[in-house]
Amino acid sequence: MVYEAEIVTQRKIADGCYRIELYAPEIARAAQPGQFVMVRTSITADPLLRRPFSINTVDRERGLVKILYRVVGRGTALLAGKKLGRRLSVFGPLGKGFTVPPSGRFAVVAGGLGIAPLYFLVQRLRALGNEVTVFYGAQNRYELLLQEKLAALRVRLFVATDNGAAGFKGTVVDLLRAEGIPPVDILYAAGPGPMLRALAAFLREAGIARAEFSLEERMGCGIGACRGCAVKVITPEGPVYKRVCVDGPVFLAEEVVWE
Amino acid sequence: MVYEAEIVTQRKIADGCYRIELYAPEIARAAQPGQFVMVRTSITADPLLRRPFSINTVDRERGLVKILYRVVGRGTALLAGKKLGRRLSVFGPLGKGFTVPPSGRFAVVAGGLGIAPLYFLVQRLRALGNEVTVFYGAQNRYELLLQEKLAALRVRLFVATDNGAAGFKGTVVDLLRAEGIPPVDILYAAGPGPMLRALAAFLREAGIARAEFSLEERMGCGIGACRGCAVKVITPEGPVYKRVCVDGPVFLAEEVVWE
Amino acid sequence: MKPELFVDLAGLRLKNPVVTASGTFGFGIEYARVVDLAALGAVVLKTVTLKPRQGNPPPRLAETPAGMLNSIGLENPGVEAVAQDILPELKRRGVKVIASVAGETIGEYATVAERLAAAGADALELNLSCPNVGRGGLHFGSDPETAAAVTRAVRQVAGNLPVFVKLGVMGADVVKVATAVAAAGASGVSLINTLPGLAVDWRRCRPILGNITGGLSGPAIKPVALWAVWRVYAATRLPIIGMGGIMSAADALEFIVCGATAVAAGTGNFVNPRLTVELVEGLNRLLAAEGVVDVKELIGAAHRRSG
Amino acid sequence: MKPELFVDLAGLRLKNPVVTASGTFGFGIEYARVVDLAALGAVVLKTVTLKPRQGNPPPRLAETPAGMLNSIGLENPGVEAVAQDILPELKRRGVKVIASVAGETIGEYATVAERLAAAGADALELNLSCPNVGRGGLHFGSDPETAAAVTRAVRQVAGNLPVFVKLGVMGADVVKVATAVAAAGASGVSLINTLPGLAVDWRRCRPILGNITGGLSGPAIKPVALWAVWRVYAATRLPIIGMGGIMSAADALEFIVCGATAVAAGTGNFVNPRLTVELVEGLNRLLAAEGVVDVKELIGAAHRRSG
Ligand SMILES: Cc1cc2nc3c(=O)[nH]c(=O)nc-3n(C[C@H](O)[C@H](O)[C@H](O)COP(=O)(O)OP(=O)(O)OC[C@H]3O[C@@H](n4cnc5c(N)ncnc54)[C@H](O)[C@@H]3O)c2cc1C
Ligand SMILES: Cc1cc2nc3c(=O)[nH]c(=O)nc-3n(C[C@H](O)[C@H](O)[C@H](O)COP(=O)(O)OP(=O)(O)OC[C@H]3O[C@@H](n4cnc5c(N)ncnc54)[C@H](O)[C@@H]3O)c2cc1C
Ligand SMILES: Cc1cc2nc3c(=O)[nH]c(=O)nc-3n(C[C@H](O)[C@H](O)[C@H](O)COP(=O)(O)O)c2cc1C
Ligand SMILES: Cc1cc2nc3c(=O)[nH]c(=O)nc-3n(C[C@H](O)[C@H](O)[C@H](O)COP(=O)(O)O)c2cc1C
Ligand code: FES
Ligand code: FES
Repeated sequence: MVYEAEIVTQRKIADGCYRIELYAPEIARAAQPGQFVMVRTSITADPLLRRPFSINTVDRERGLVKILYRVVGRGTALLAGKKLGRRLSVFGPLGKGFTVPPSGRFAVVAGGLGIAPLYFLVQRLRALGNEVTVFYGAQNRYELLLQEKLAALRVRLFVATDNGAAGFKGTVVDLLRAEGIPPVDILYAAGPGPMLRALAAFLREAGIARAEFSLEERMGCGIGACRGCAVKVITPEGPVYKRVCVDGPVFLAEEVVWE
Repeated sequence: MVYEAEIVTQRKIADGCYRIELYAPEIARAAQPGQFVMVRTSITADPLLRRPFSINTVDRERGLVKILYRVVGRGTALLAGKKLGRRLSVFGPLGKGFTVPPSGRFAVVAGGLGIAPLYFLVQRLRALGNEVTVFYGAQNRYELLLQEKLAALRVRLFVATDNGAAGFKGTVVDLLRAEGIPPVDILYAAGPGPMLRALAAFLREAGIARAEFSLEERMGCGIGACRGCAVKVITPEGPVYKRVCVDGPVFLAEEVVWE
Repeated sequence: MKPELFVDLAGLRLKNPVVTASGTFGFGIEYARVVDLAALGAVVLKTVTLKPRQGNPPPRLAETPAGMLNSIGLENPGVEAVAQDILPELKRRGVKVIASVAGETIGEYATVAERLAAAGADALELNLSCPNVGRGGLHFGSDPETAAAVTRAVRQVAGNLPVFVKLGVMGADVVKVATAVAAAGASGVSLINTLPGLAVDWRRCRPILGNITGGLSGPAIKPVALWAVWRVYAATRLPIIGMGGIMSAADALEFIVCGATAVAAGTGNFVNPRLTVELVEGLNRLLAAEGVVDVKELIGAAHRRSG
Repeated sequence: MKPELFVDLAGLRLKNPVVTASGTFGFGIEYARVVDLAALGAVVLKTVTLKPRQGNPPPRLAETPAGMLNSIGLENPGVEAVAQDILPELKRRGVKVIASVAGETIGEYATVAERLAAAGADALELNLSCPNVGRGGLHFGSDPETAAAVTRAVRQVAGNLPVFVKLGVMGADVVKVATAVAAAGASGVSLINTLPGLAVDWRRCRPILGNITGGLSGPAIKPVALWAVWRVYAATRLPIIGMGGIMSAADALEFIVCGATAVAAGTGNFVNPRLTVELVEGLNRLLAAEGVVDVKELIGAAHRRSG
C-alpha cells in the first residue's frame, strides 16, 4: 500500500496543470474510480505531509497510475519539478469511490480538476456500455482537459467556460440549469467547494434520484485514524462529522452540510 | 555577496567526494586562499542553514568557483544530487584567508579534504615562484585527491595513507615526524580537528616560525554577527572566544586552545 | 546477532520500545492493513472520554514548517464503545494496549480509567493537556497539584495497571509536574504533548483552523521534546515514553539516550504509514551496526557521558 | 503606487515594519556590507550586559528540523563598548537603533538601560529570558511580578524612550506577563524569544551543544510565535514586535494580521543575509498586488474577521 513508484511520465498539459504517470502495479490493479492516493512531495521534513490526489485513471497492463494536478502551493510545485525516473512514495488506493452500477443512465458534472476522478468513472461506466452525459466547466478553454479522451469514449459532452470562449458562457452549474438535467439514475460531481455547494442547491430544487459528490479536505493520515479530514454530514441521529478519507471522499450530496 | 550561481560542473572524484564548479564571477574575482563560501543546499526550511565550504580554487577568466566536498550528512547529500544548470545560492567569499607573502619557503600539511583550501594556497604560492613542500595524508589512496594537479604545480609532495597503500603508512603527522619539517617561513595546515590538534602538539616540540591552521566550526551567519562559531584563543589578556567565520577560519596554531 | 529490543516499561513488558502516540494512530485497527499491530511494543489508543465527542469544526489540520497543527478536539466514540467493541478486538489480535484517558472532571478521569482497565487495557495514559476541561479551561497538566489529584484518583481505580501521565511543556515546569504525579502514584510519564500554535492565511485574513488555535506536532518540536525528556530523566529517573517528531530509528535513539524507555510515533505515521514497523527494523539495524547488544544499555546513556 | 509602509511603533517612527531580532544581526555593522542598514525600520542590537560576557563553550549551534538551537550565552563586549563605539557609529549611518538590555539583577537592567539611552538608543528592548540571571536561575520573564519589577525600574531611567519587553512562552502565561509589564510602563512587547531545546548525537551518546541545552528558533517555531502574538494582541492591544521563523514577506504579513506592528528577521538572516531588505521589497510587492494601500490596515486584521 506504500510504494516507491517510479515516475514514468511527467507532462505539462495546460498552464500550471500536469499529468504524471507512476509505475505502481498493485495500486493500478486495485484502484476504483473516485479513490485517491497520497504522495510525498519531499523526502525532507518540509513540506511534511503527503498530498492527496485523485486517481485520474490507471493502465493495468502497464501497471501505471495516472494523476492530474494543478500547481497551487509548495507541494505541487515540488512535484512538478520531479523528473522522469525519480521515485515517489505513493500510498493508496485510499477511500470509498463512486458507486458503479452495472447498468443505468448517468450524468457527470465536473468543475476544473474535478474531471480527474470523474474521467476514471466515465471510462468504467462506458466500458459497461452505459450512456453517460458529461457537463464540464473550466475557467478558460485551455483548462478544459481530456476533451479528446472524453470524445473517444463517446459520451454526450457539454462544456462551459467562464468567458464562453468554448461552449456555454458561465459556470457548469449555469450550464446545467440551461440544458436541464437529463433523466438519470445517478449524477456524479467533483470540483471546487463553491461549485459543489451551488450544484447541491440546484439539485435540491431539481430533484434527482441520487447524487454522489467527491469532496476535498486537508488530510493527515488518509486512512481514518487522525480525524483531521472532518466533514459535517446529516444522519438520522443528527449531524455528525465523517471522515473524507475513509467515509468518502464520495458522499451523497443530500447528506453533506454545506457550511 | 549573495549569488544565485549556476552549477557548471558536478563530478564525483572519489567515493563520496565531489567537485562542483559554480559560475559566480564576483566571488571568483575576490576570493583569496583560505576563504570560504556558504551554500544553501535546499530552498525549503529543511535543512535550514547554509553549509560552509572552502574555496578549492577559482577560474577568474571563466568566472568559476570550485569546491571539493564530501557527503557526510543531509546537506552535502542534497548538494550531490543537484544537476548541471541548477542554481545554488552562494554567499561569499567569507573569512580571513592564509597569509601569502611575496617570497619565502613554505610547507603545507593537509589531512583529507583539508587539501581543498590548501590547493588554492599552493597555486598562489607557486605562482609567486616560491618553493612549497606538501605533506598530504588521507585514509586511503582513492582519497588522495588532486595529485596530478599538485604534481603539475611542481611541488615537493609527500603522501601518507592509513594502510600505506600509497606513500607513507600512517597519519600525515607521523609522516611529518618521519621526514622532519623542512626549514620554512610558514607552515600551513588544514584537516580534521584531531589531526590539527596532534600537529599543533608536534609543532610545539619541533619549534617553527609561524604555523597557520584553517579551523572548522558549525556556523550560523558566516559574517561575525551570531557568535555561533566560537573557538577559544589565547590572547595577551587571557583566553577569549574568537569567531571562526571572520576572525578566521585561519588562526595561528599557537593561539588556539585545543579542548 | 539481533540486538535485544525488549524493554520493561514500569512493569509493562514491551517486545520492543516502539509504541504509537495517542490520537495519531486511531484505535490501531485503522492501521491494521499496513502495519502488523502485534509486532509493536504497544498501541496507545486515541484519547477516550466518558461520552462521545464530536470534535471541533473543520478545517482541523494545517501544515507548518516541519510540522503540523491539529485541532481535532478529542473526537471519540466514548468509553463504552471503546470498551465494548475496540479493546476486545485488539486483545483478540494480540495487541498490547495502552488506553488514553481524559475527562472534564477528576471523577470522569477515574470513571473512564476504571472502565478501560476492566475492559482489558494493559496500561493507562492520562491525557492531562486536553482542552475544554474542568476548572475554567485550565489544563489539568499545567499545574502540579491538579495533575497529582487526577493521578491519585486514577491510581486508586487502576488496580495494578501501570499509569502514565502525559504532559506538555507549557505552564508549570515539566519537572515539577512530573515529580508531583510520580508522588501521586504515576508509573511514568509520556513526553510531550503538542505545543500551542496558530496558522493564518494573511490574504484571507483569518486563521486557518476552524478552532483558531491548535497543537503543534512533528519534527519541528523534536528539540523541545528531547529537552523535556532530558530534564525529567535527569531529575526523576522516571520511566518515560518519549515522543515529538520521531521520523526514523535514529530519532528514536535520540529519545532513548536522553532517557526514554519507550518511544512513540505520532505525526510520522502520516508521513510514512509504516513508520512504526520500520522503527523496529531500524532499531535492529542501527544497534547491530553499532554493536549494541541490548537497547536497554542506551536508556539515558547520554547523561552518563555528560555528567 | 507604492503602498505606505511607515508604522508608528509605540511612538517610535519606523519607515517600515522590518527590524532585526536581537542576537541574530550582531550590532548591525557586521551586516553593513550586504544590507543598507538605514533602509530598515530599525536595527535591534545584540543583548548587552553591564560587563563583557564570554558566552558559553562551543559547539554553540545545532541544526534541527526547520530550525536551529543556539547556546551563545549572551556573549557581548559590555555596555561601555557598545555605548562608546557602536551606538555612535550606527547613529552616524542614520540607523534607527533599538538596544537590547539584560542584567543579572534589576539594578543592572536599569544601569545598562540608562547608559544606552544616554548614548543615543532610539528605544530599548528588555531581554527577560536570558539564562544565568538573578533569583536562582529563574528567568525574569517567566513570572509576571518579576517582569513588572524590571520594567518599572527601566521605565524610570529611560526618559521618554519606548521600552519593549521581550518575552518567551515558557513559564507563566504570556498574556499575564504582557499585561503585567504593560501596567508597569512597557510601551509594547517583543514576541517571541526562543523555545528551550536540546539536540543529541546518539552515536557519540552526548548532547551536541557544549551547554547541553539551547534556544530553538527558525521556521519550526513560527506557529507558536503566531499563537503568542494572536493571544497578546487579542487580550491587550499592545504594540507588538513579532518574530519567530520569519523567512519571507508572506511570513511577515502573517505576524502583522495576527497583531504585530513590526516584524523582526532572526534566524532567517543566516539563511538569506539580505532577508531584511528583501522583506521590505516583498511587503511592497505583496501589498501592491493585493491592493493594500497602507500596511497599518492589516495590523491585527485577522481578529476583526474572526470575531
Ligand atoms: C481526496 C482529494 C483528492 C484530490 N485530488 C486532486 C487532484 O486530482 N488533482 C489536484 O490537483 N488536486 C487534488 N486535490 C487537492 C490537492 O491535494 C491539493 O491541491 C494539494 O494538496 C496542495 O498541495 P500544495 O502543497 O501544492 O499546496 P499548499 O501550499 O499546501 O496549499 C495551497 C492551497 O491549497 C489548499 N489545499 C492544501 N491542501 C489541500 C487539500 N488537502 N484539500 C484541499 N485544498 C487544499 C490550501 O488551502 C491552499 O489554499 C485533492 C484533494 C483531496 C482531499
Ligand atoms: C570554514 C569551513 C570550511 C569547510 N570546508 C569544507 C570543504 O571544503 N569541503 C567539505 O567537504 N567540507 C567542508 N567543511 C565542512 C562542511 O561544512 C560540513 O561537512 C557540512 O556542513 C556538513 O553538512 P551536512 O548537512 O552534509 O552534514 P550534517 O548532517 O549537518 O552533519 C553531518 C556531520 O558533519 C558535522 N558537521 C556539520 N556541520 C559542520 C561544520 N560546519 N563544521 C564541521 N563539521 C560539521 C556534524 O557534526 C556531523 O557529524 C567546512 C567547514 C567550515 C566551517
Ligand atoms: C492529529 C493529532 C491528534 C492527536 N490527538 C491526541 C489525543 O487524542 N491524545 C493525546 O494525548 N495526544 C494527542 N496528540 C498528540 C500526540 O500524541 C503527540 O503527543 C504529539 O503529536 C507529539 O508527537 P509527534 O510530533 O510525533 O506527533 C495528537 C496529535 C496529532 C497530530
Ligand atoms: C544565534 C541567536 C542568538 C540570539 N541572541 C539573542 C539575544 O542576545 N537576545 C535576545 O533577546 N534574543 C536572542 N535571540 C532570539 C532572537 O532574537 C529571536 O527572538 C528568536 O530567534 C526567534 O526568531 P527567529 O526564529 O526569527 O530567529 C537569539 C537567537 C539566535 C538564533
Ligand atoms: S485524514 Fe486522517 S482521518 Fe482522514
Ligand atoms: S557564524 Fe555567526 S559569528 Fe561566525
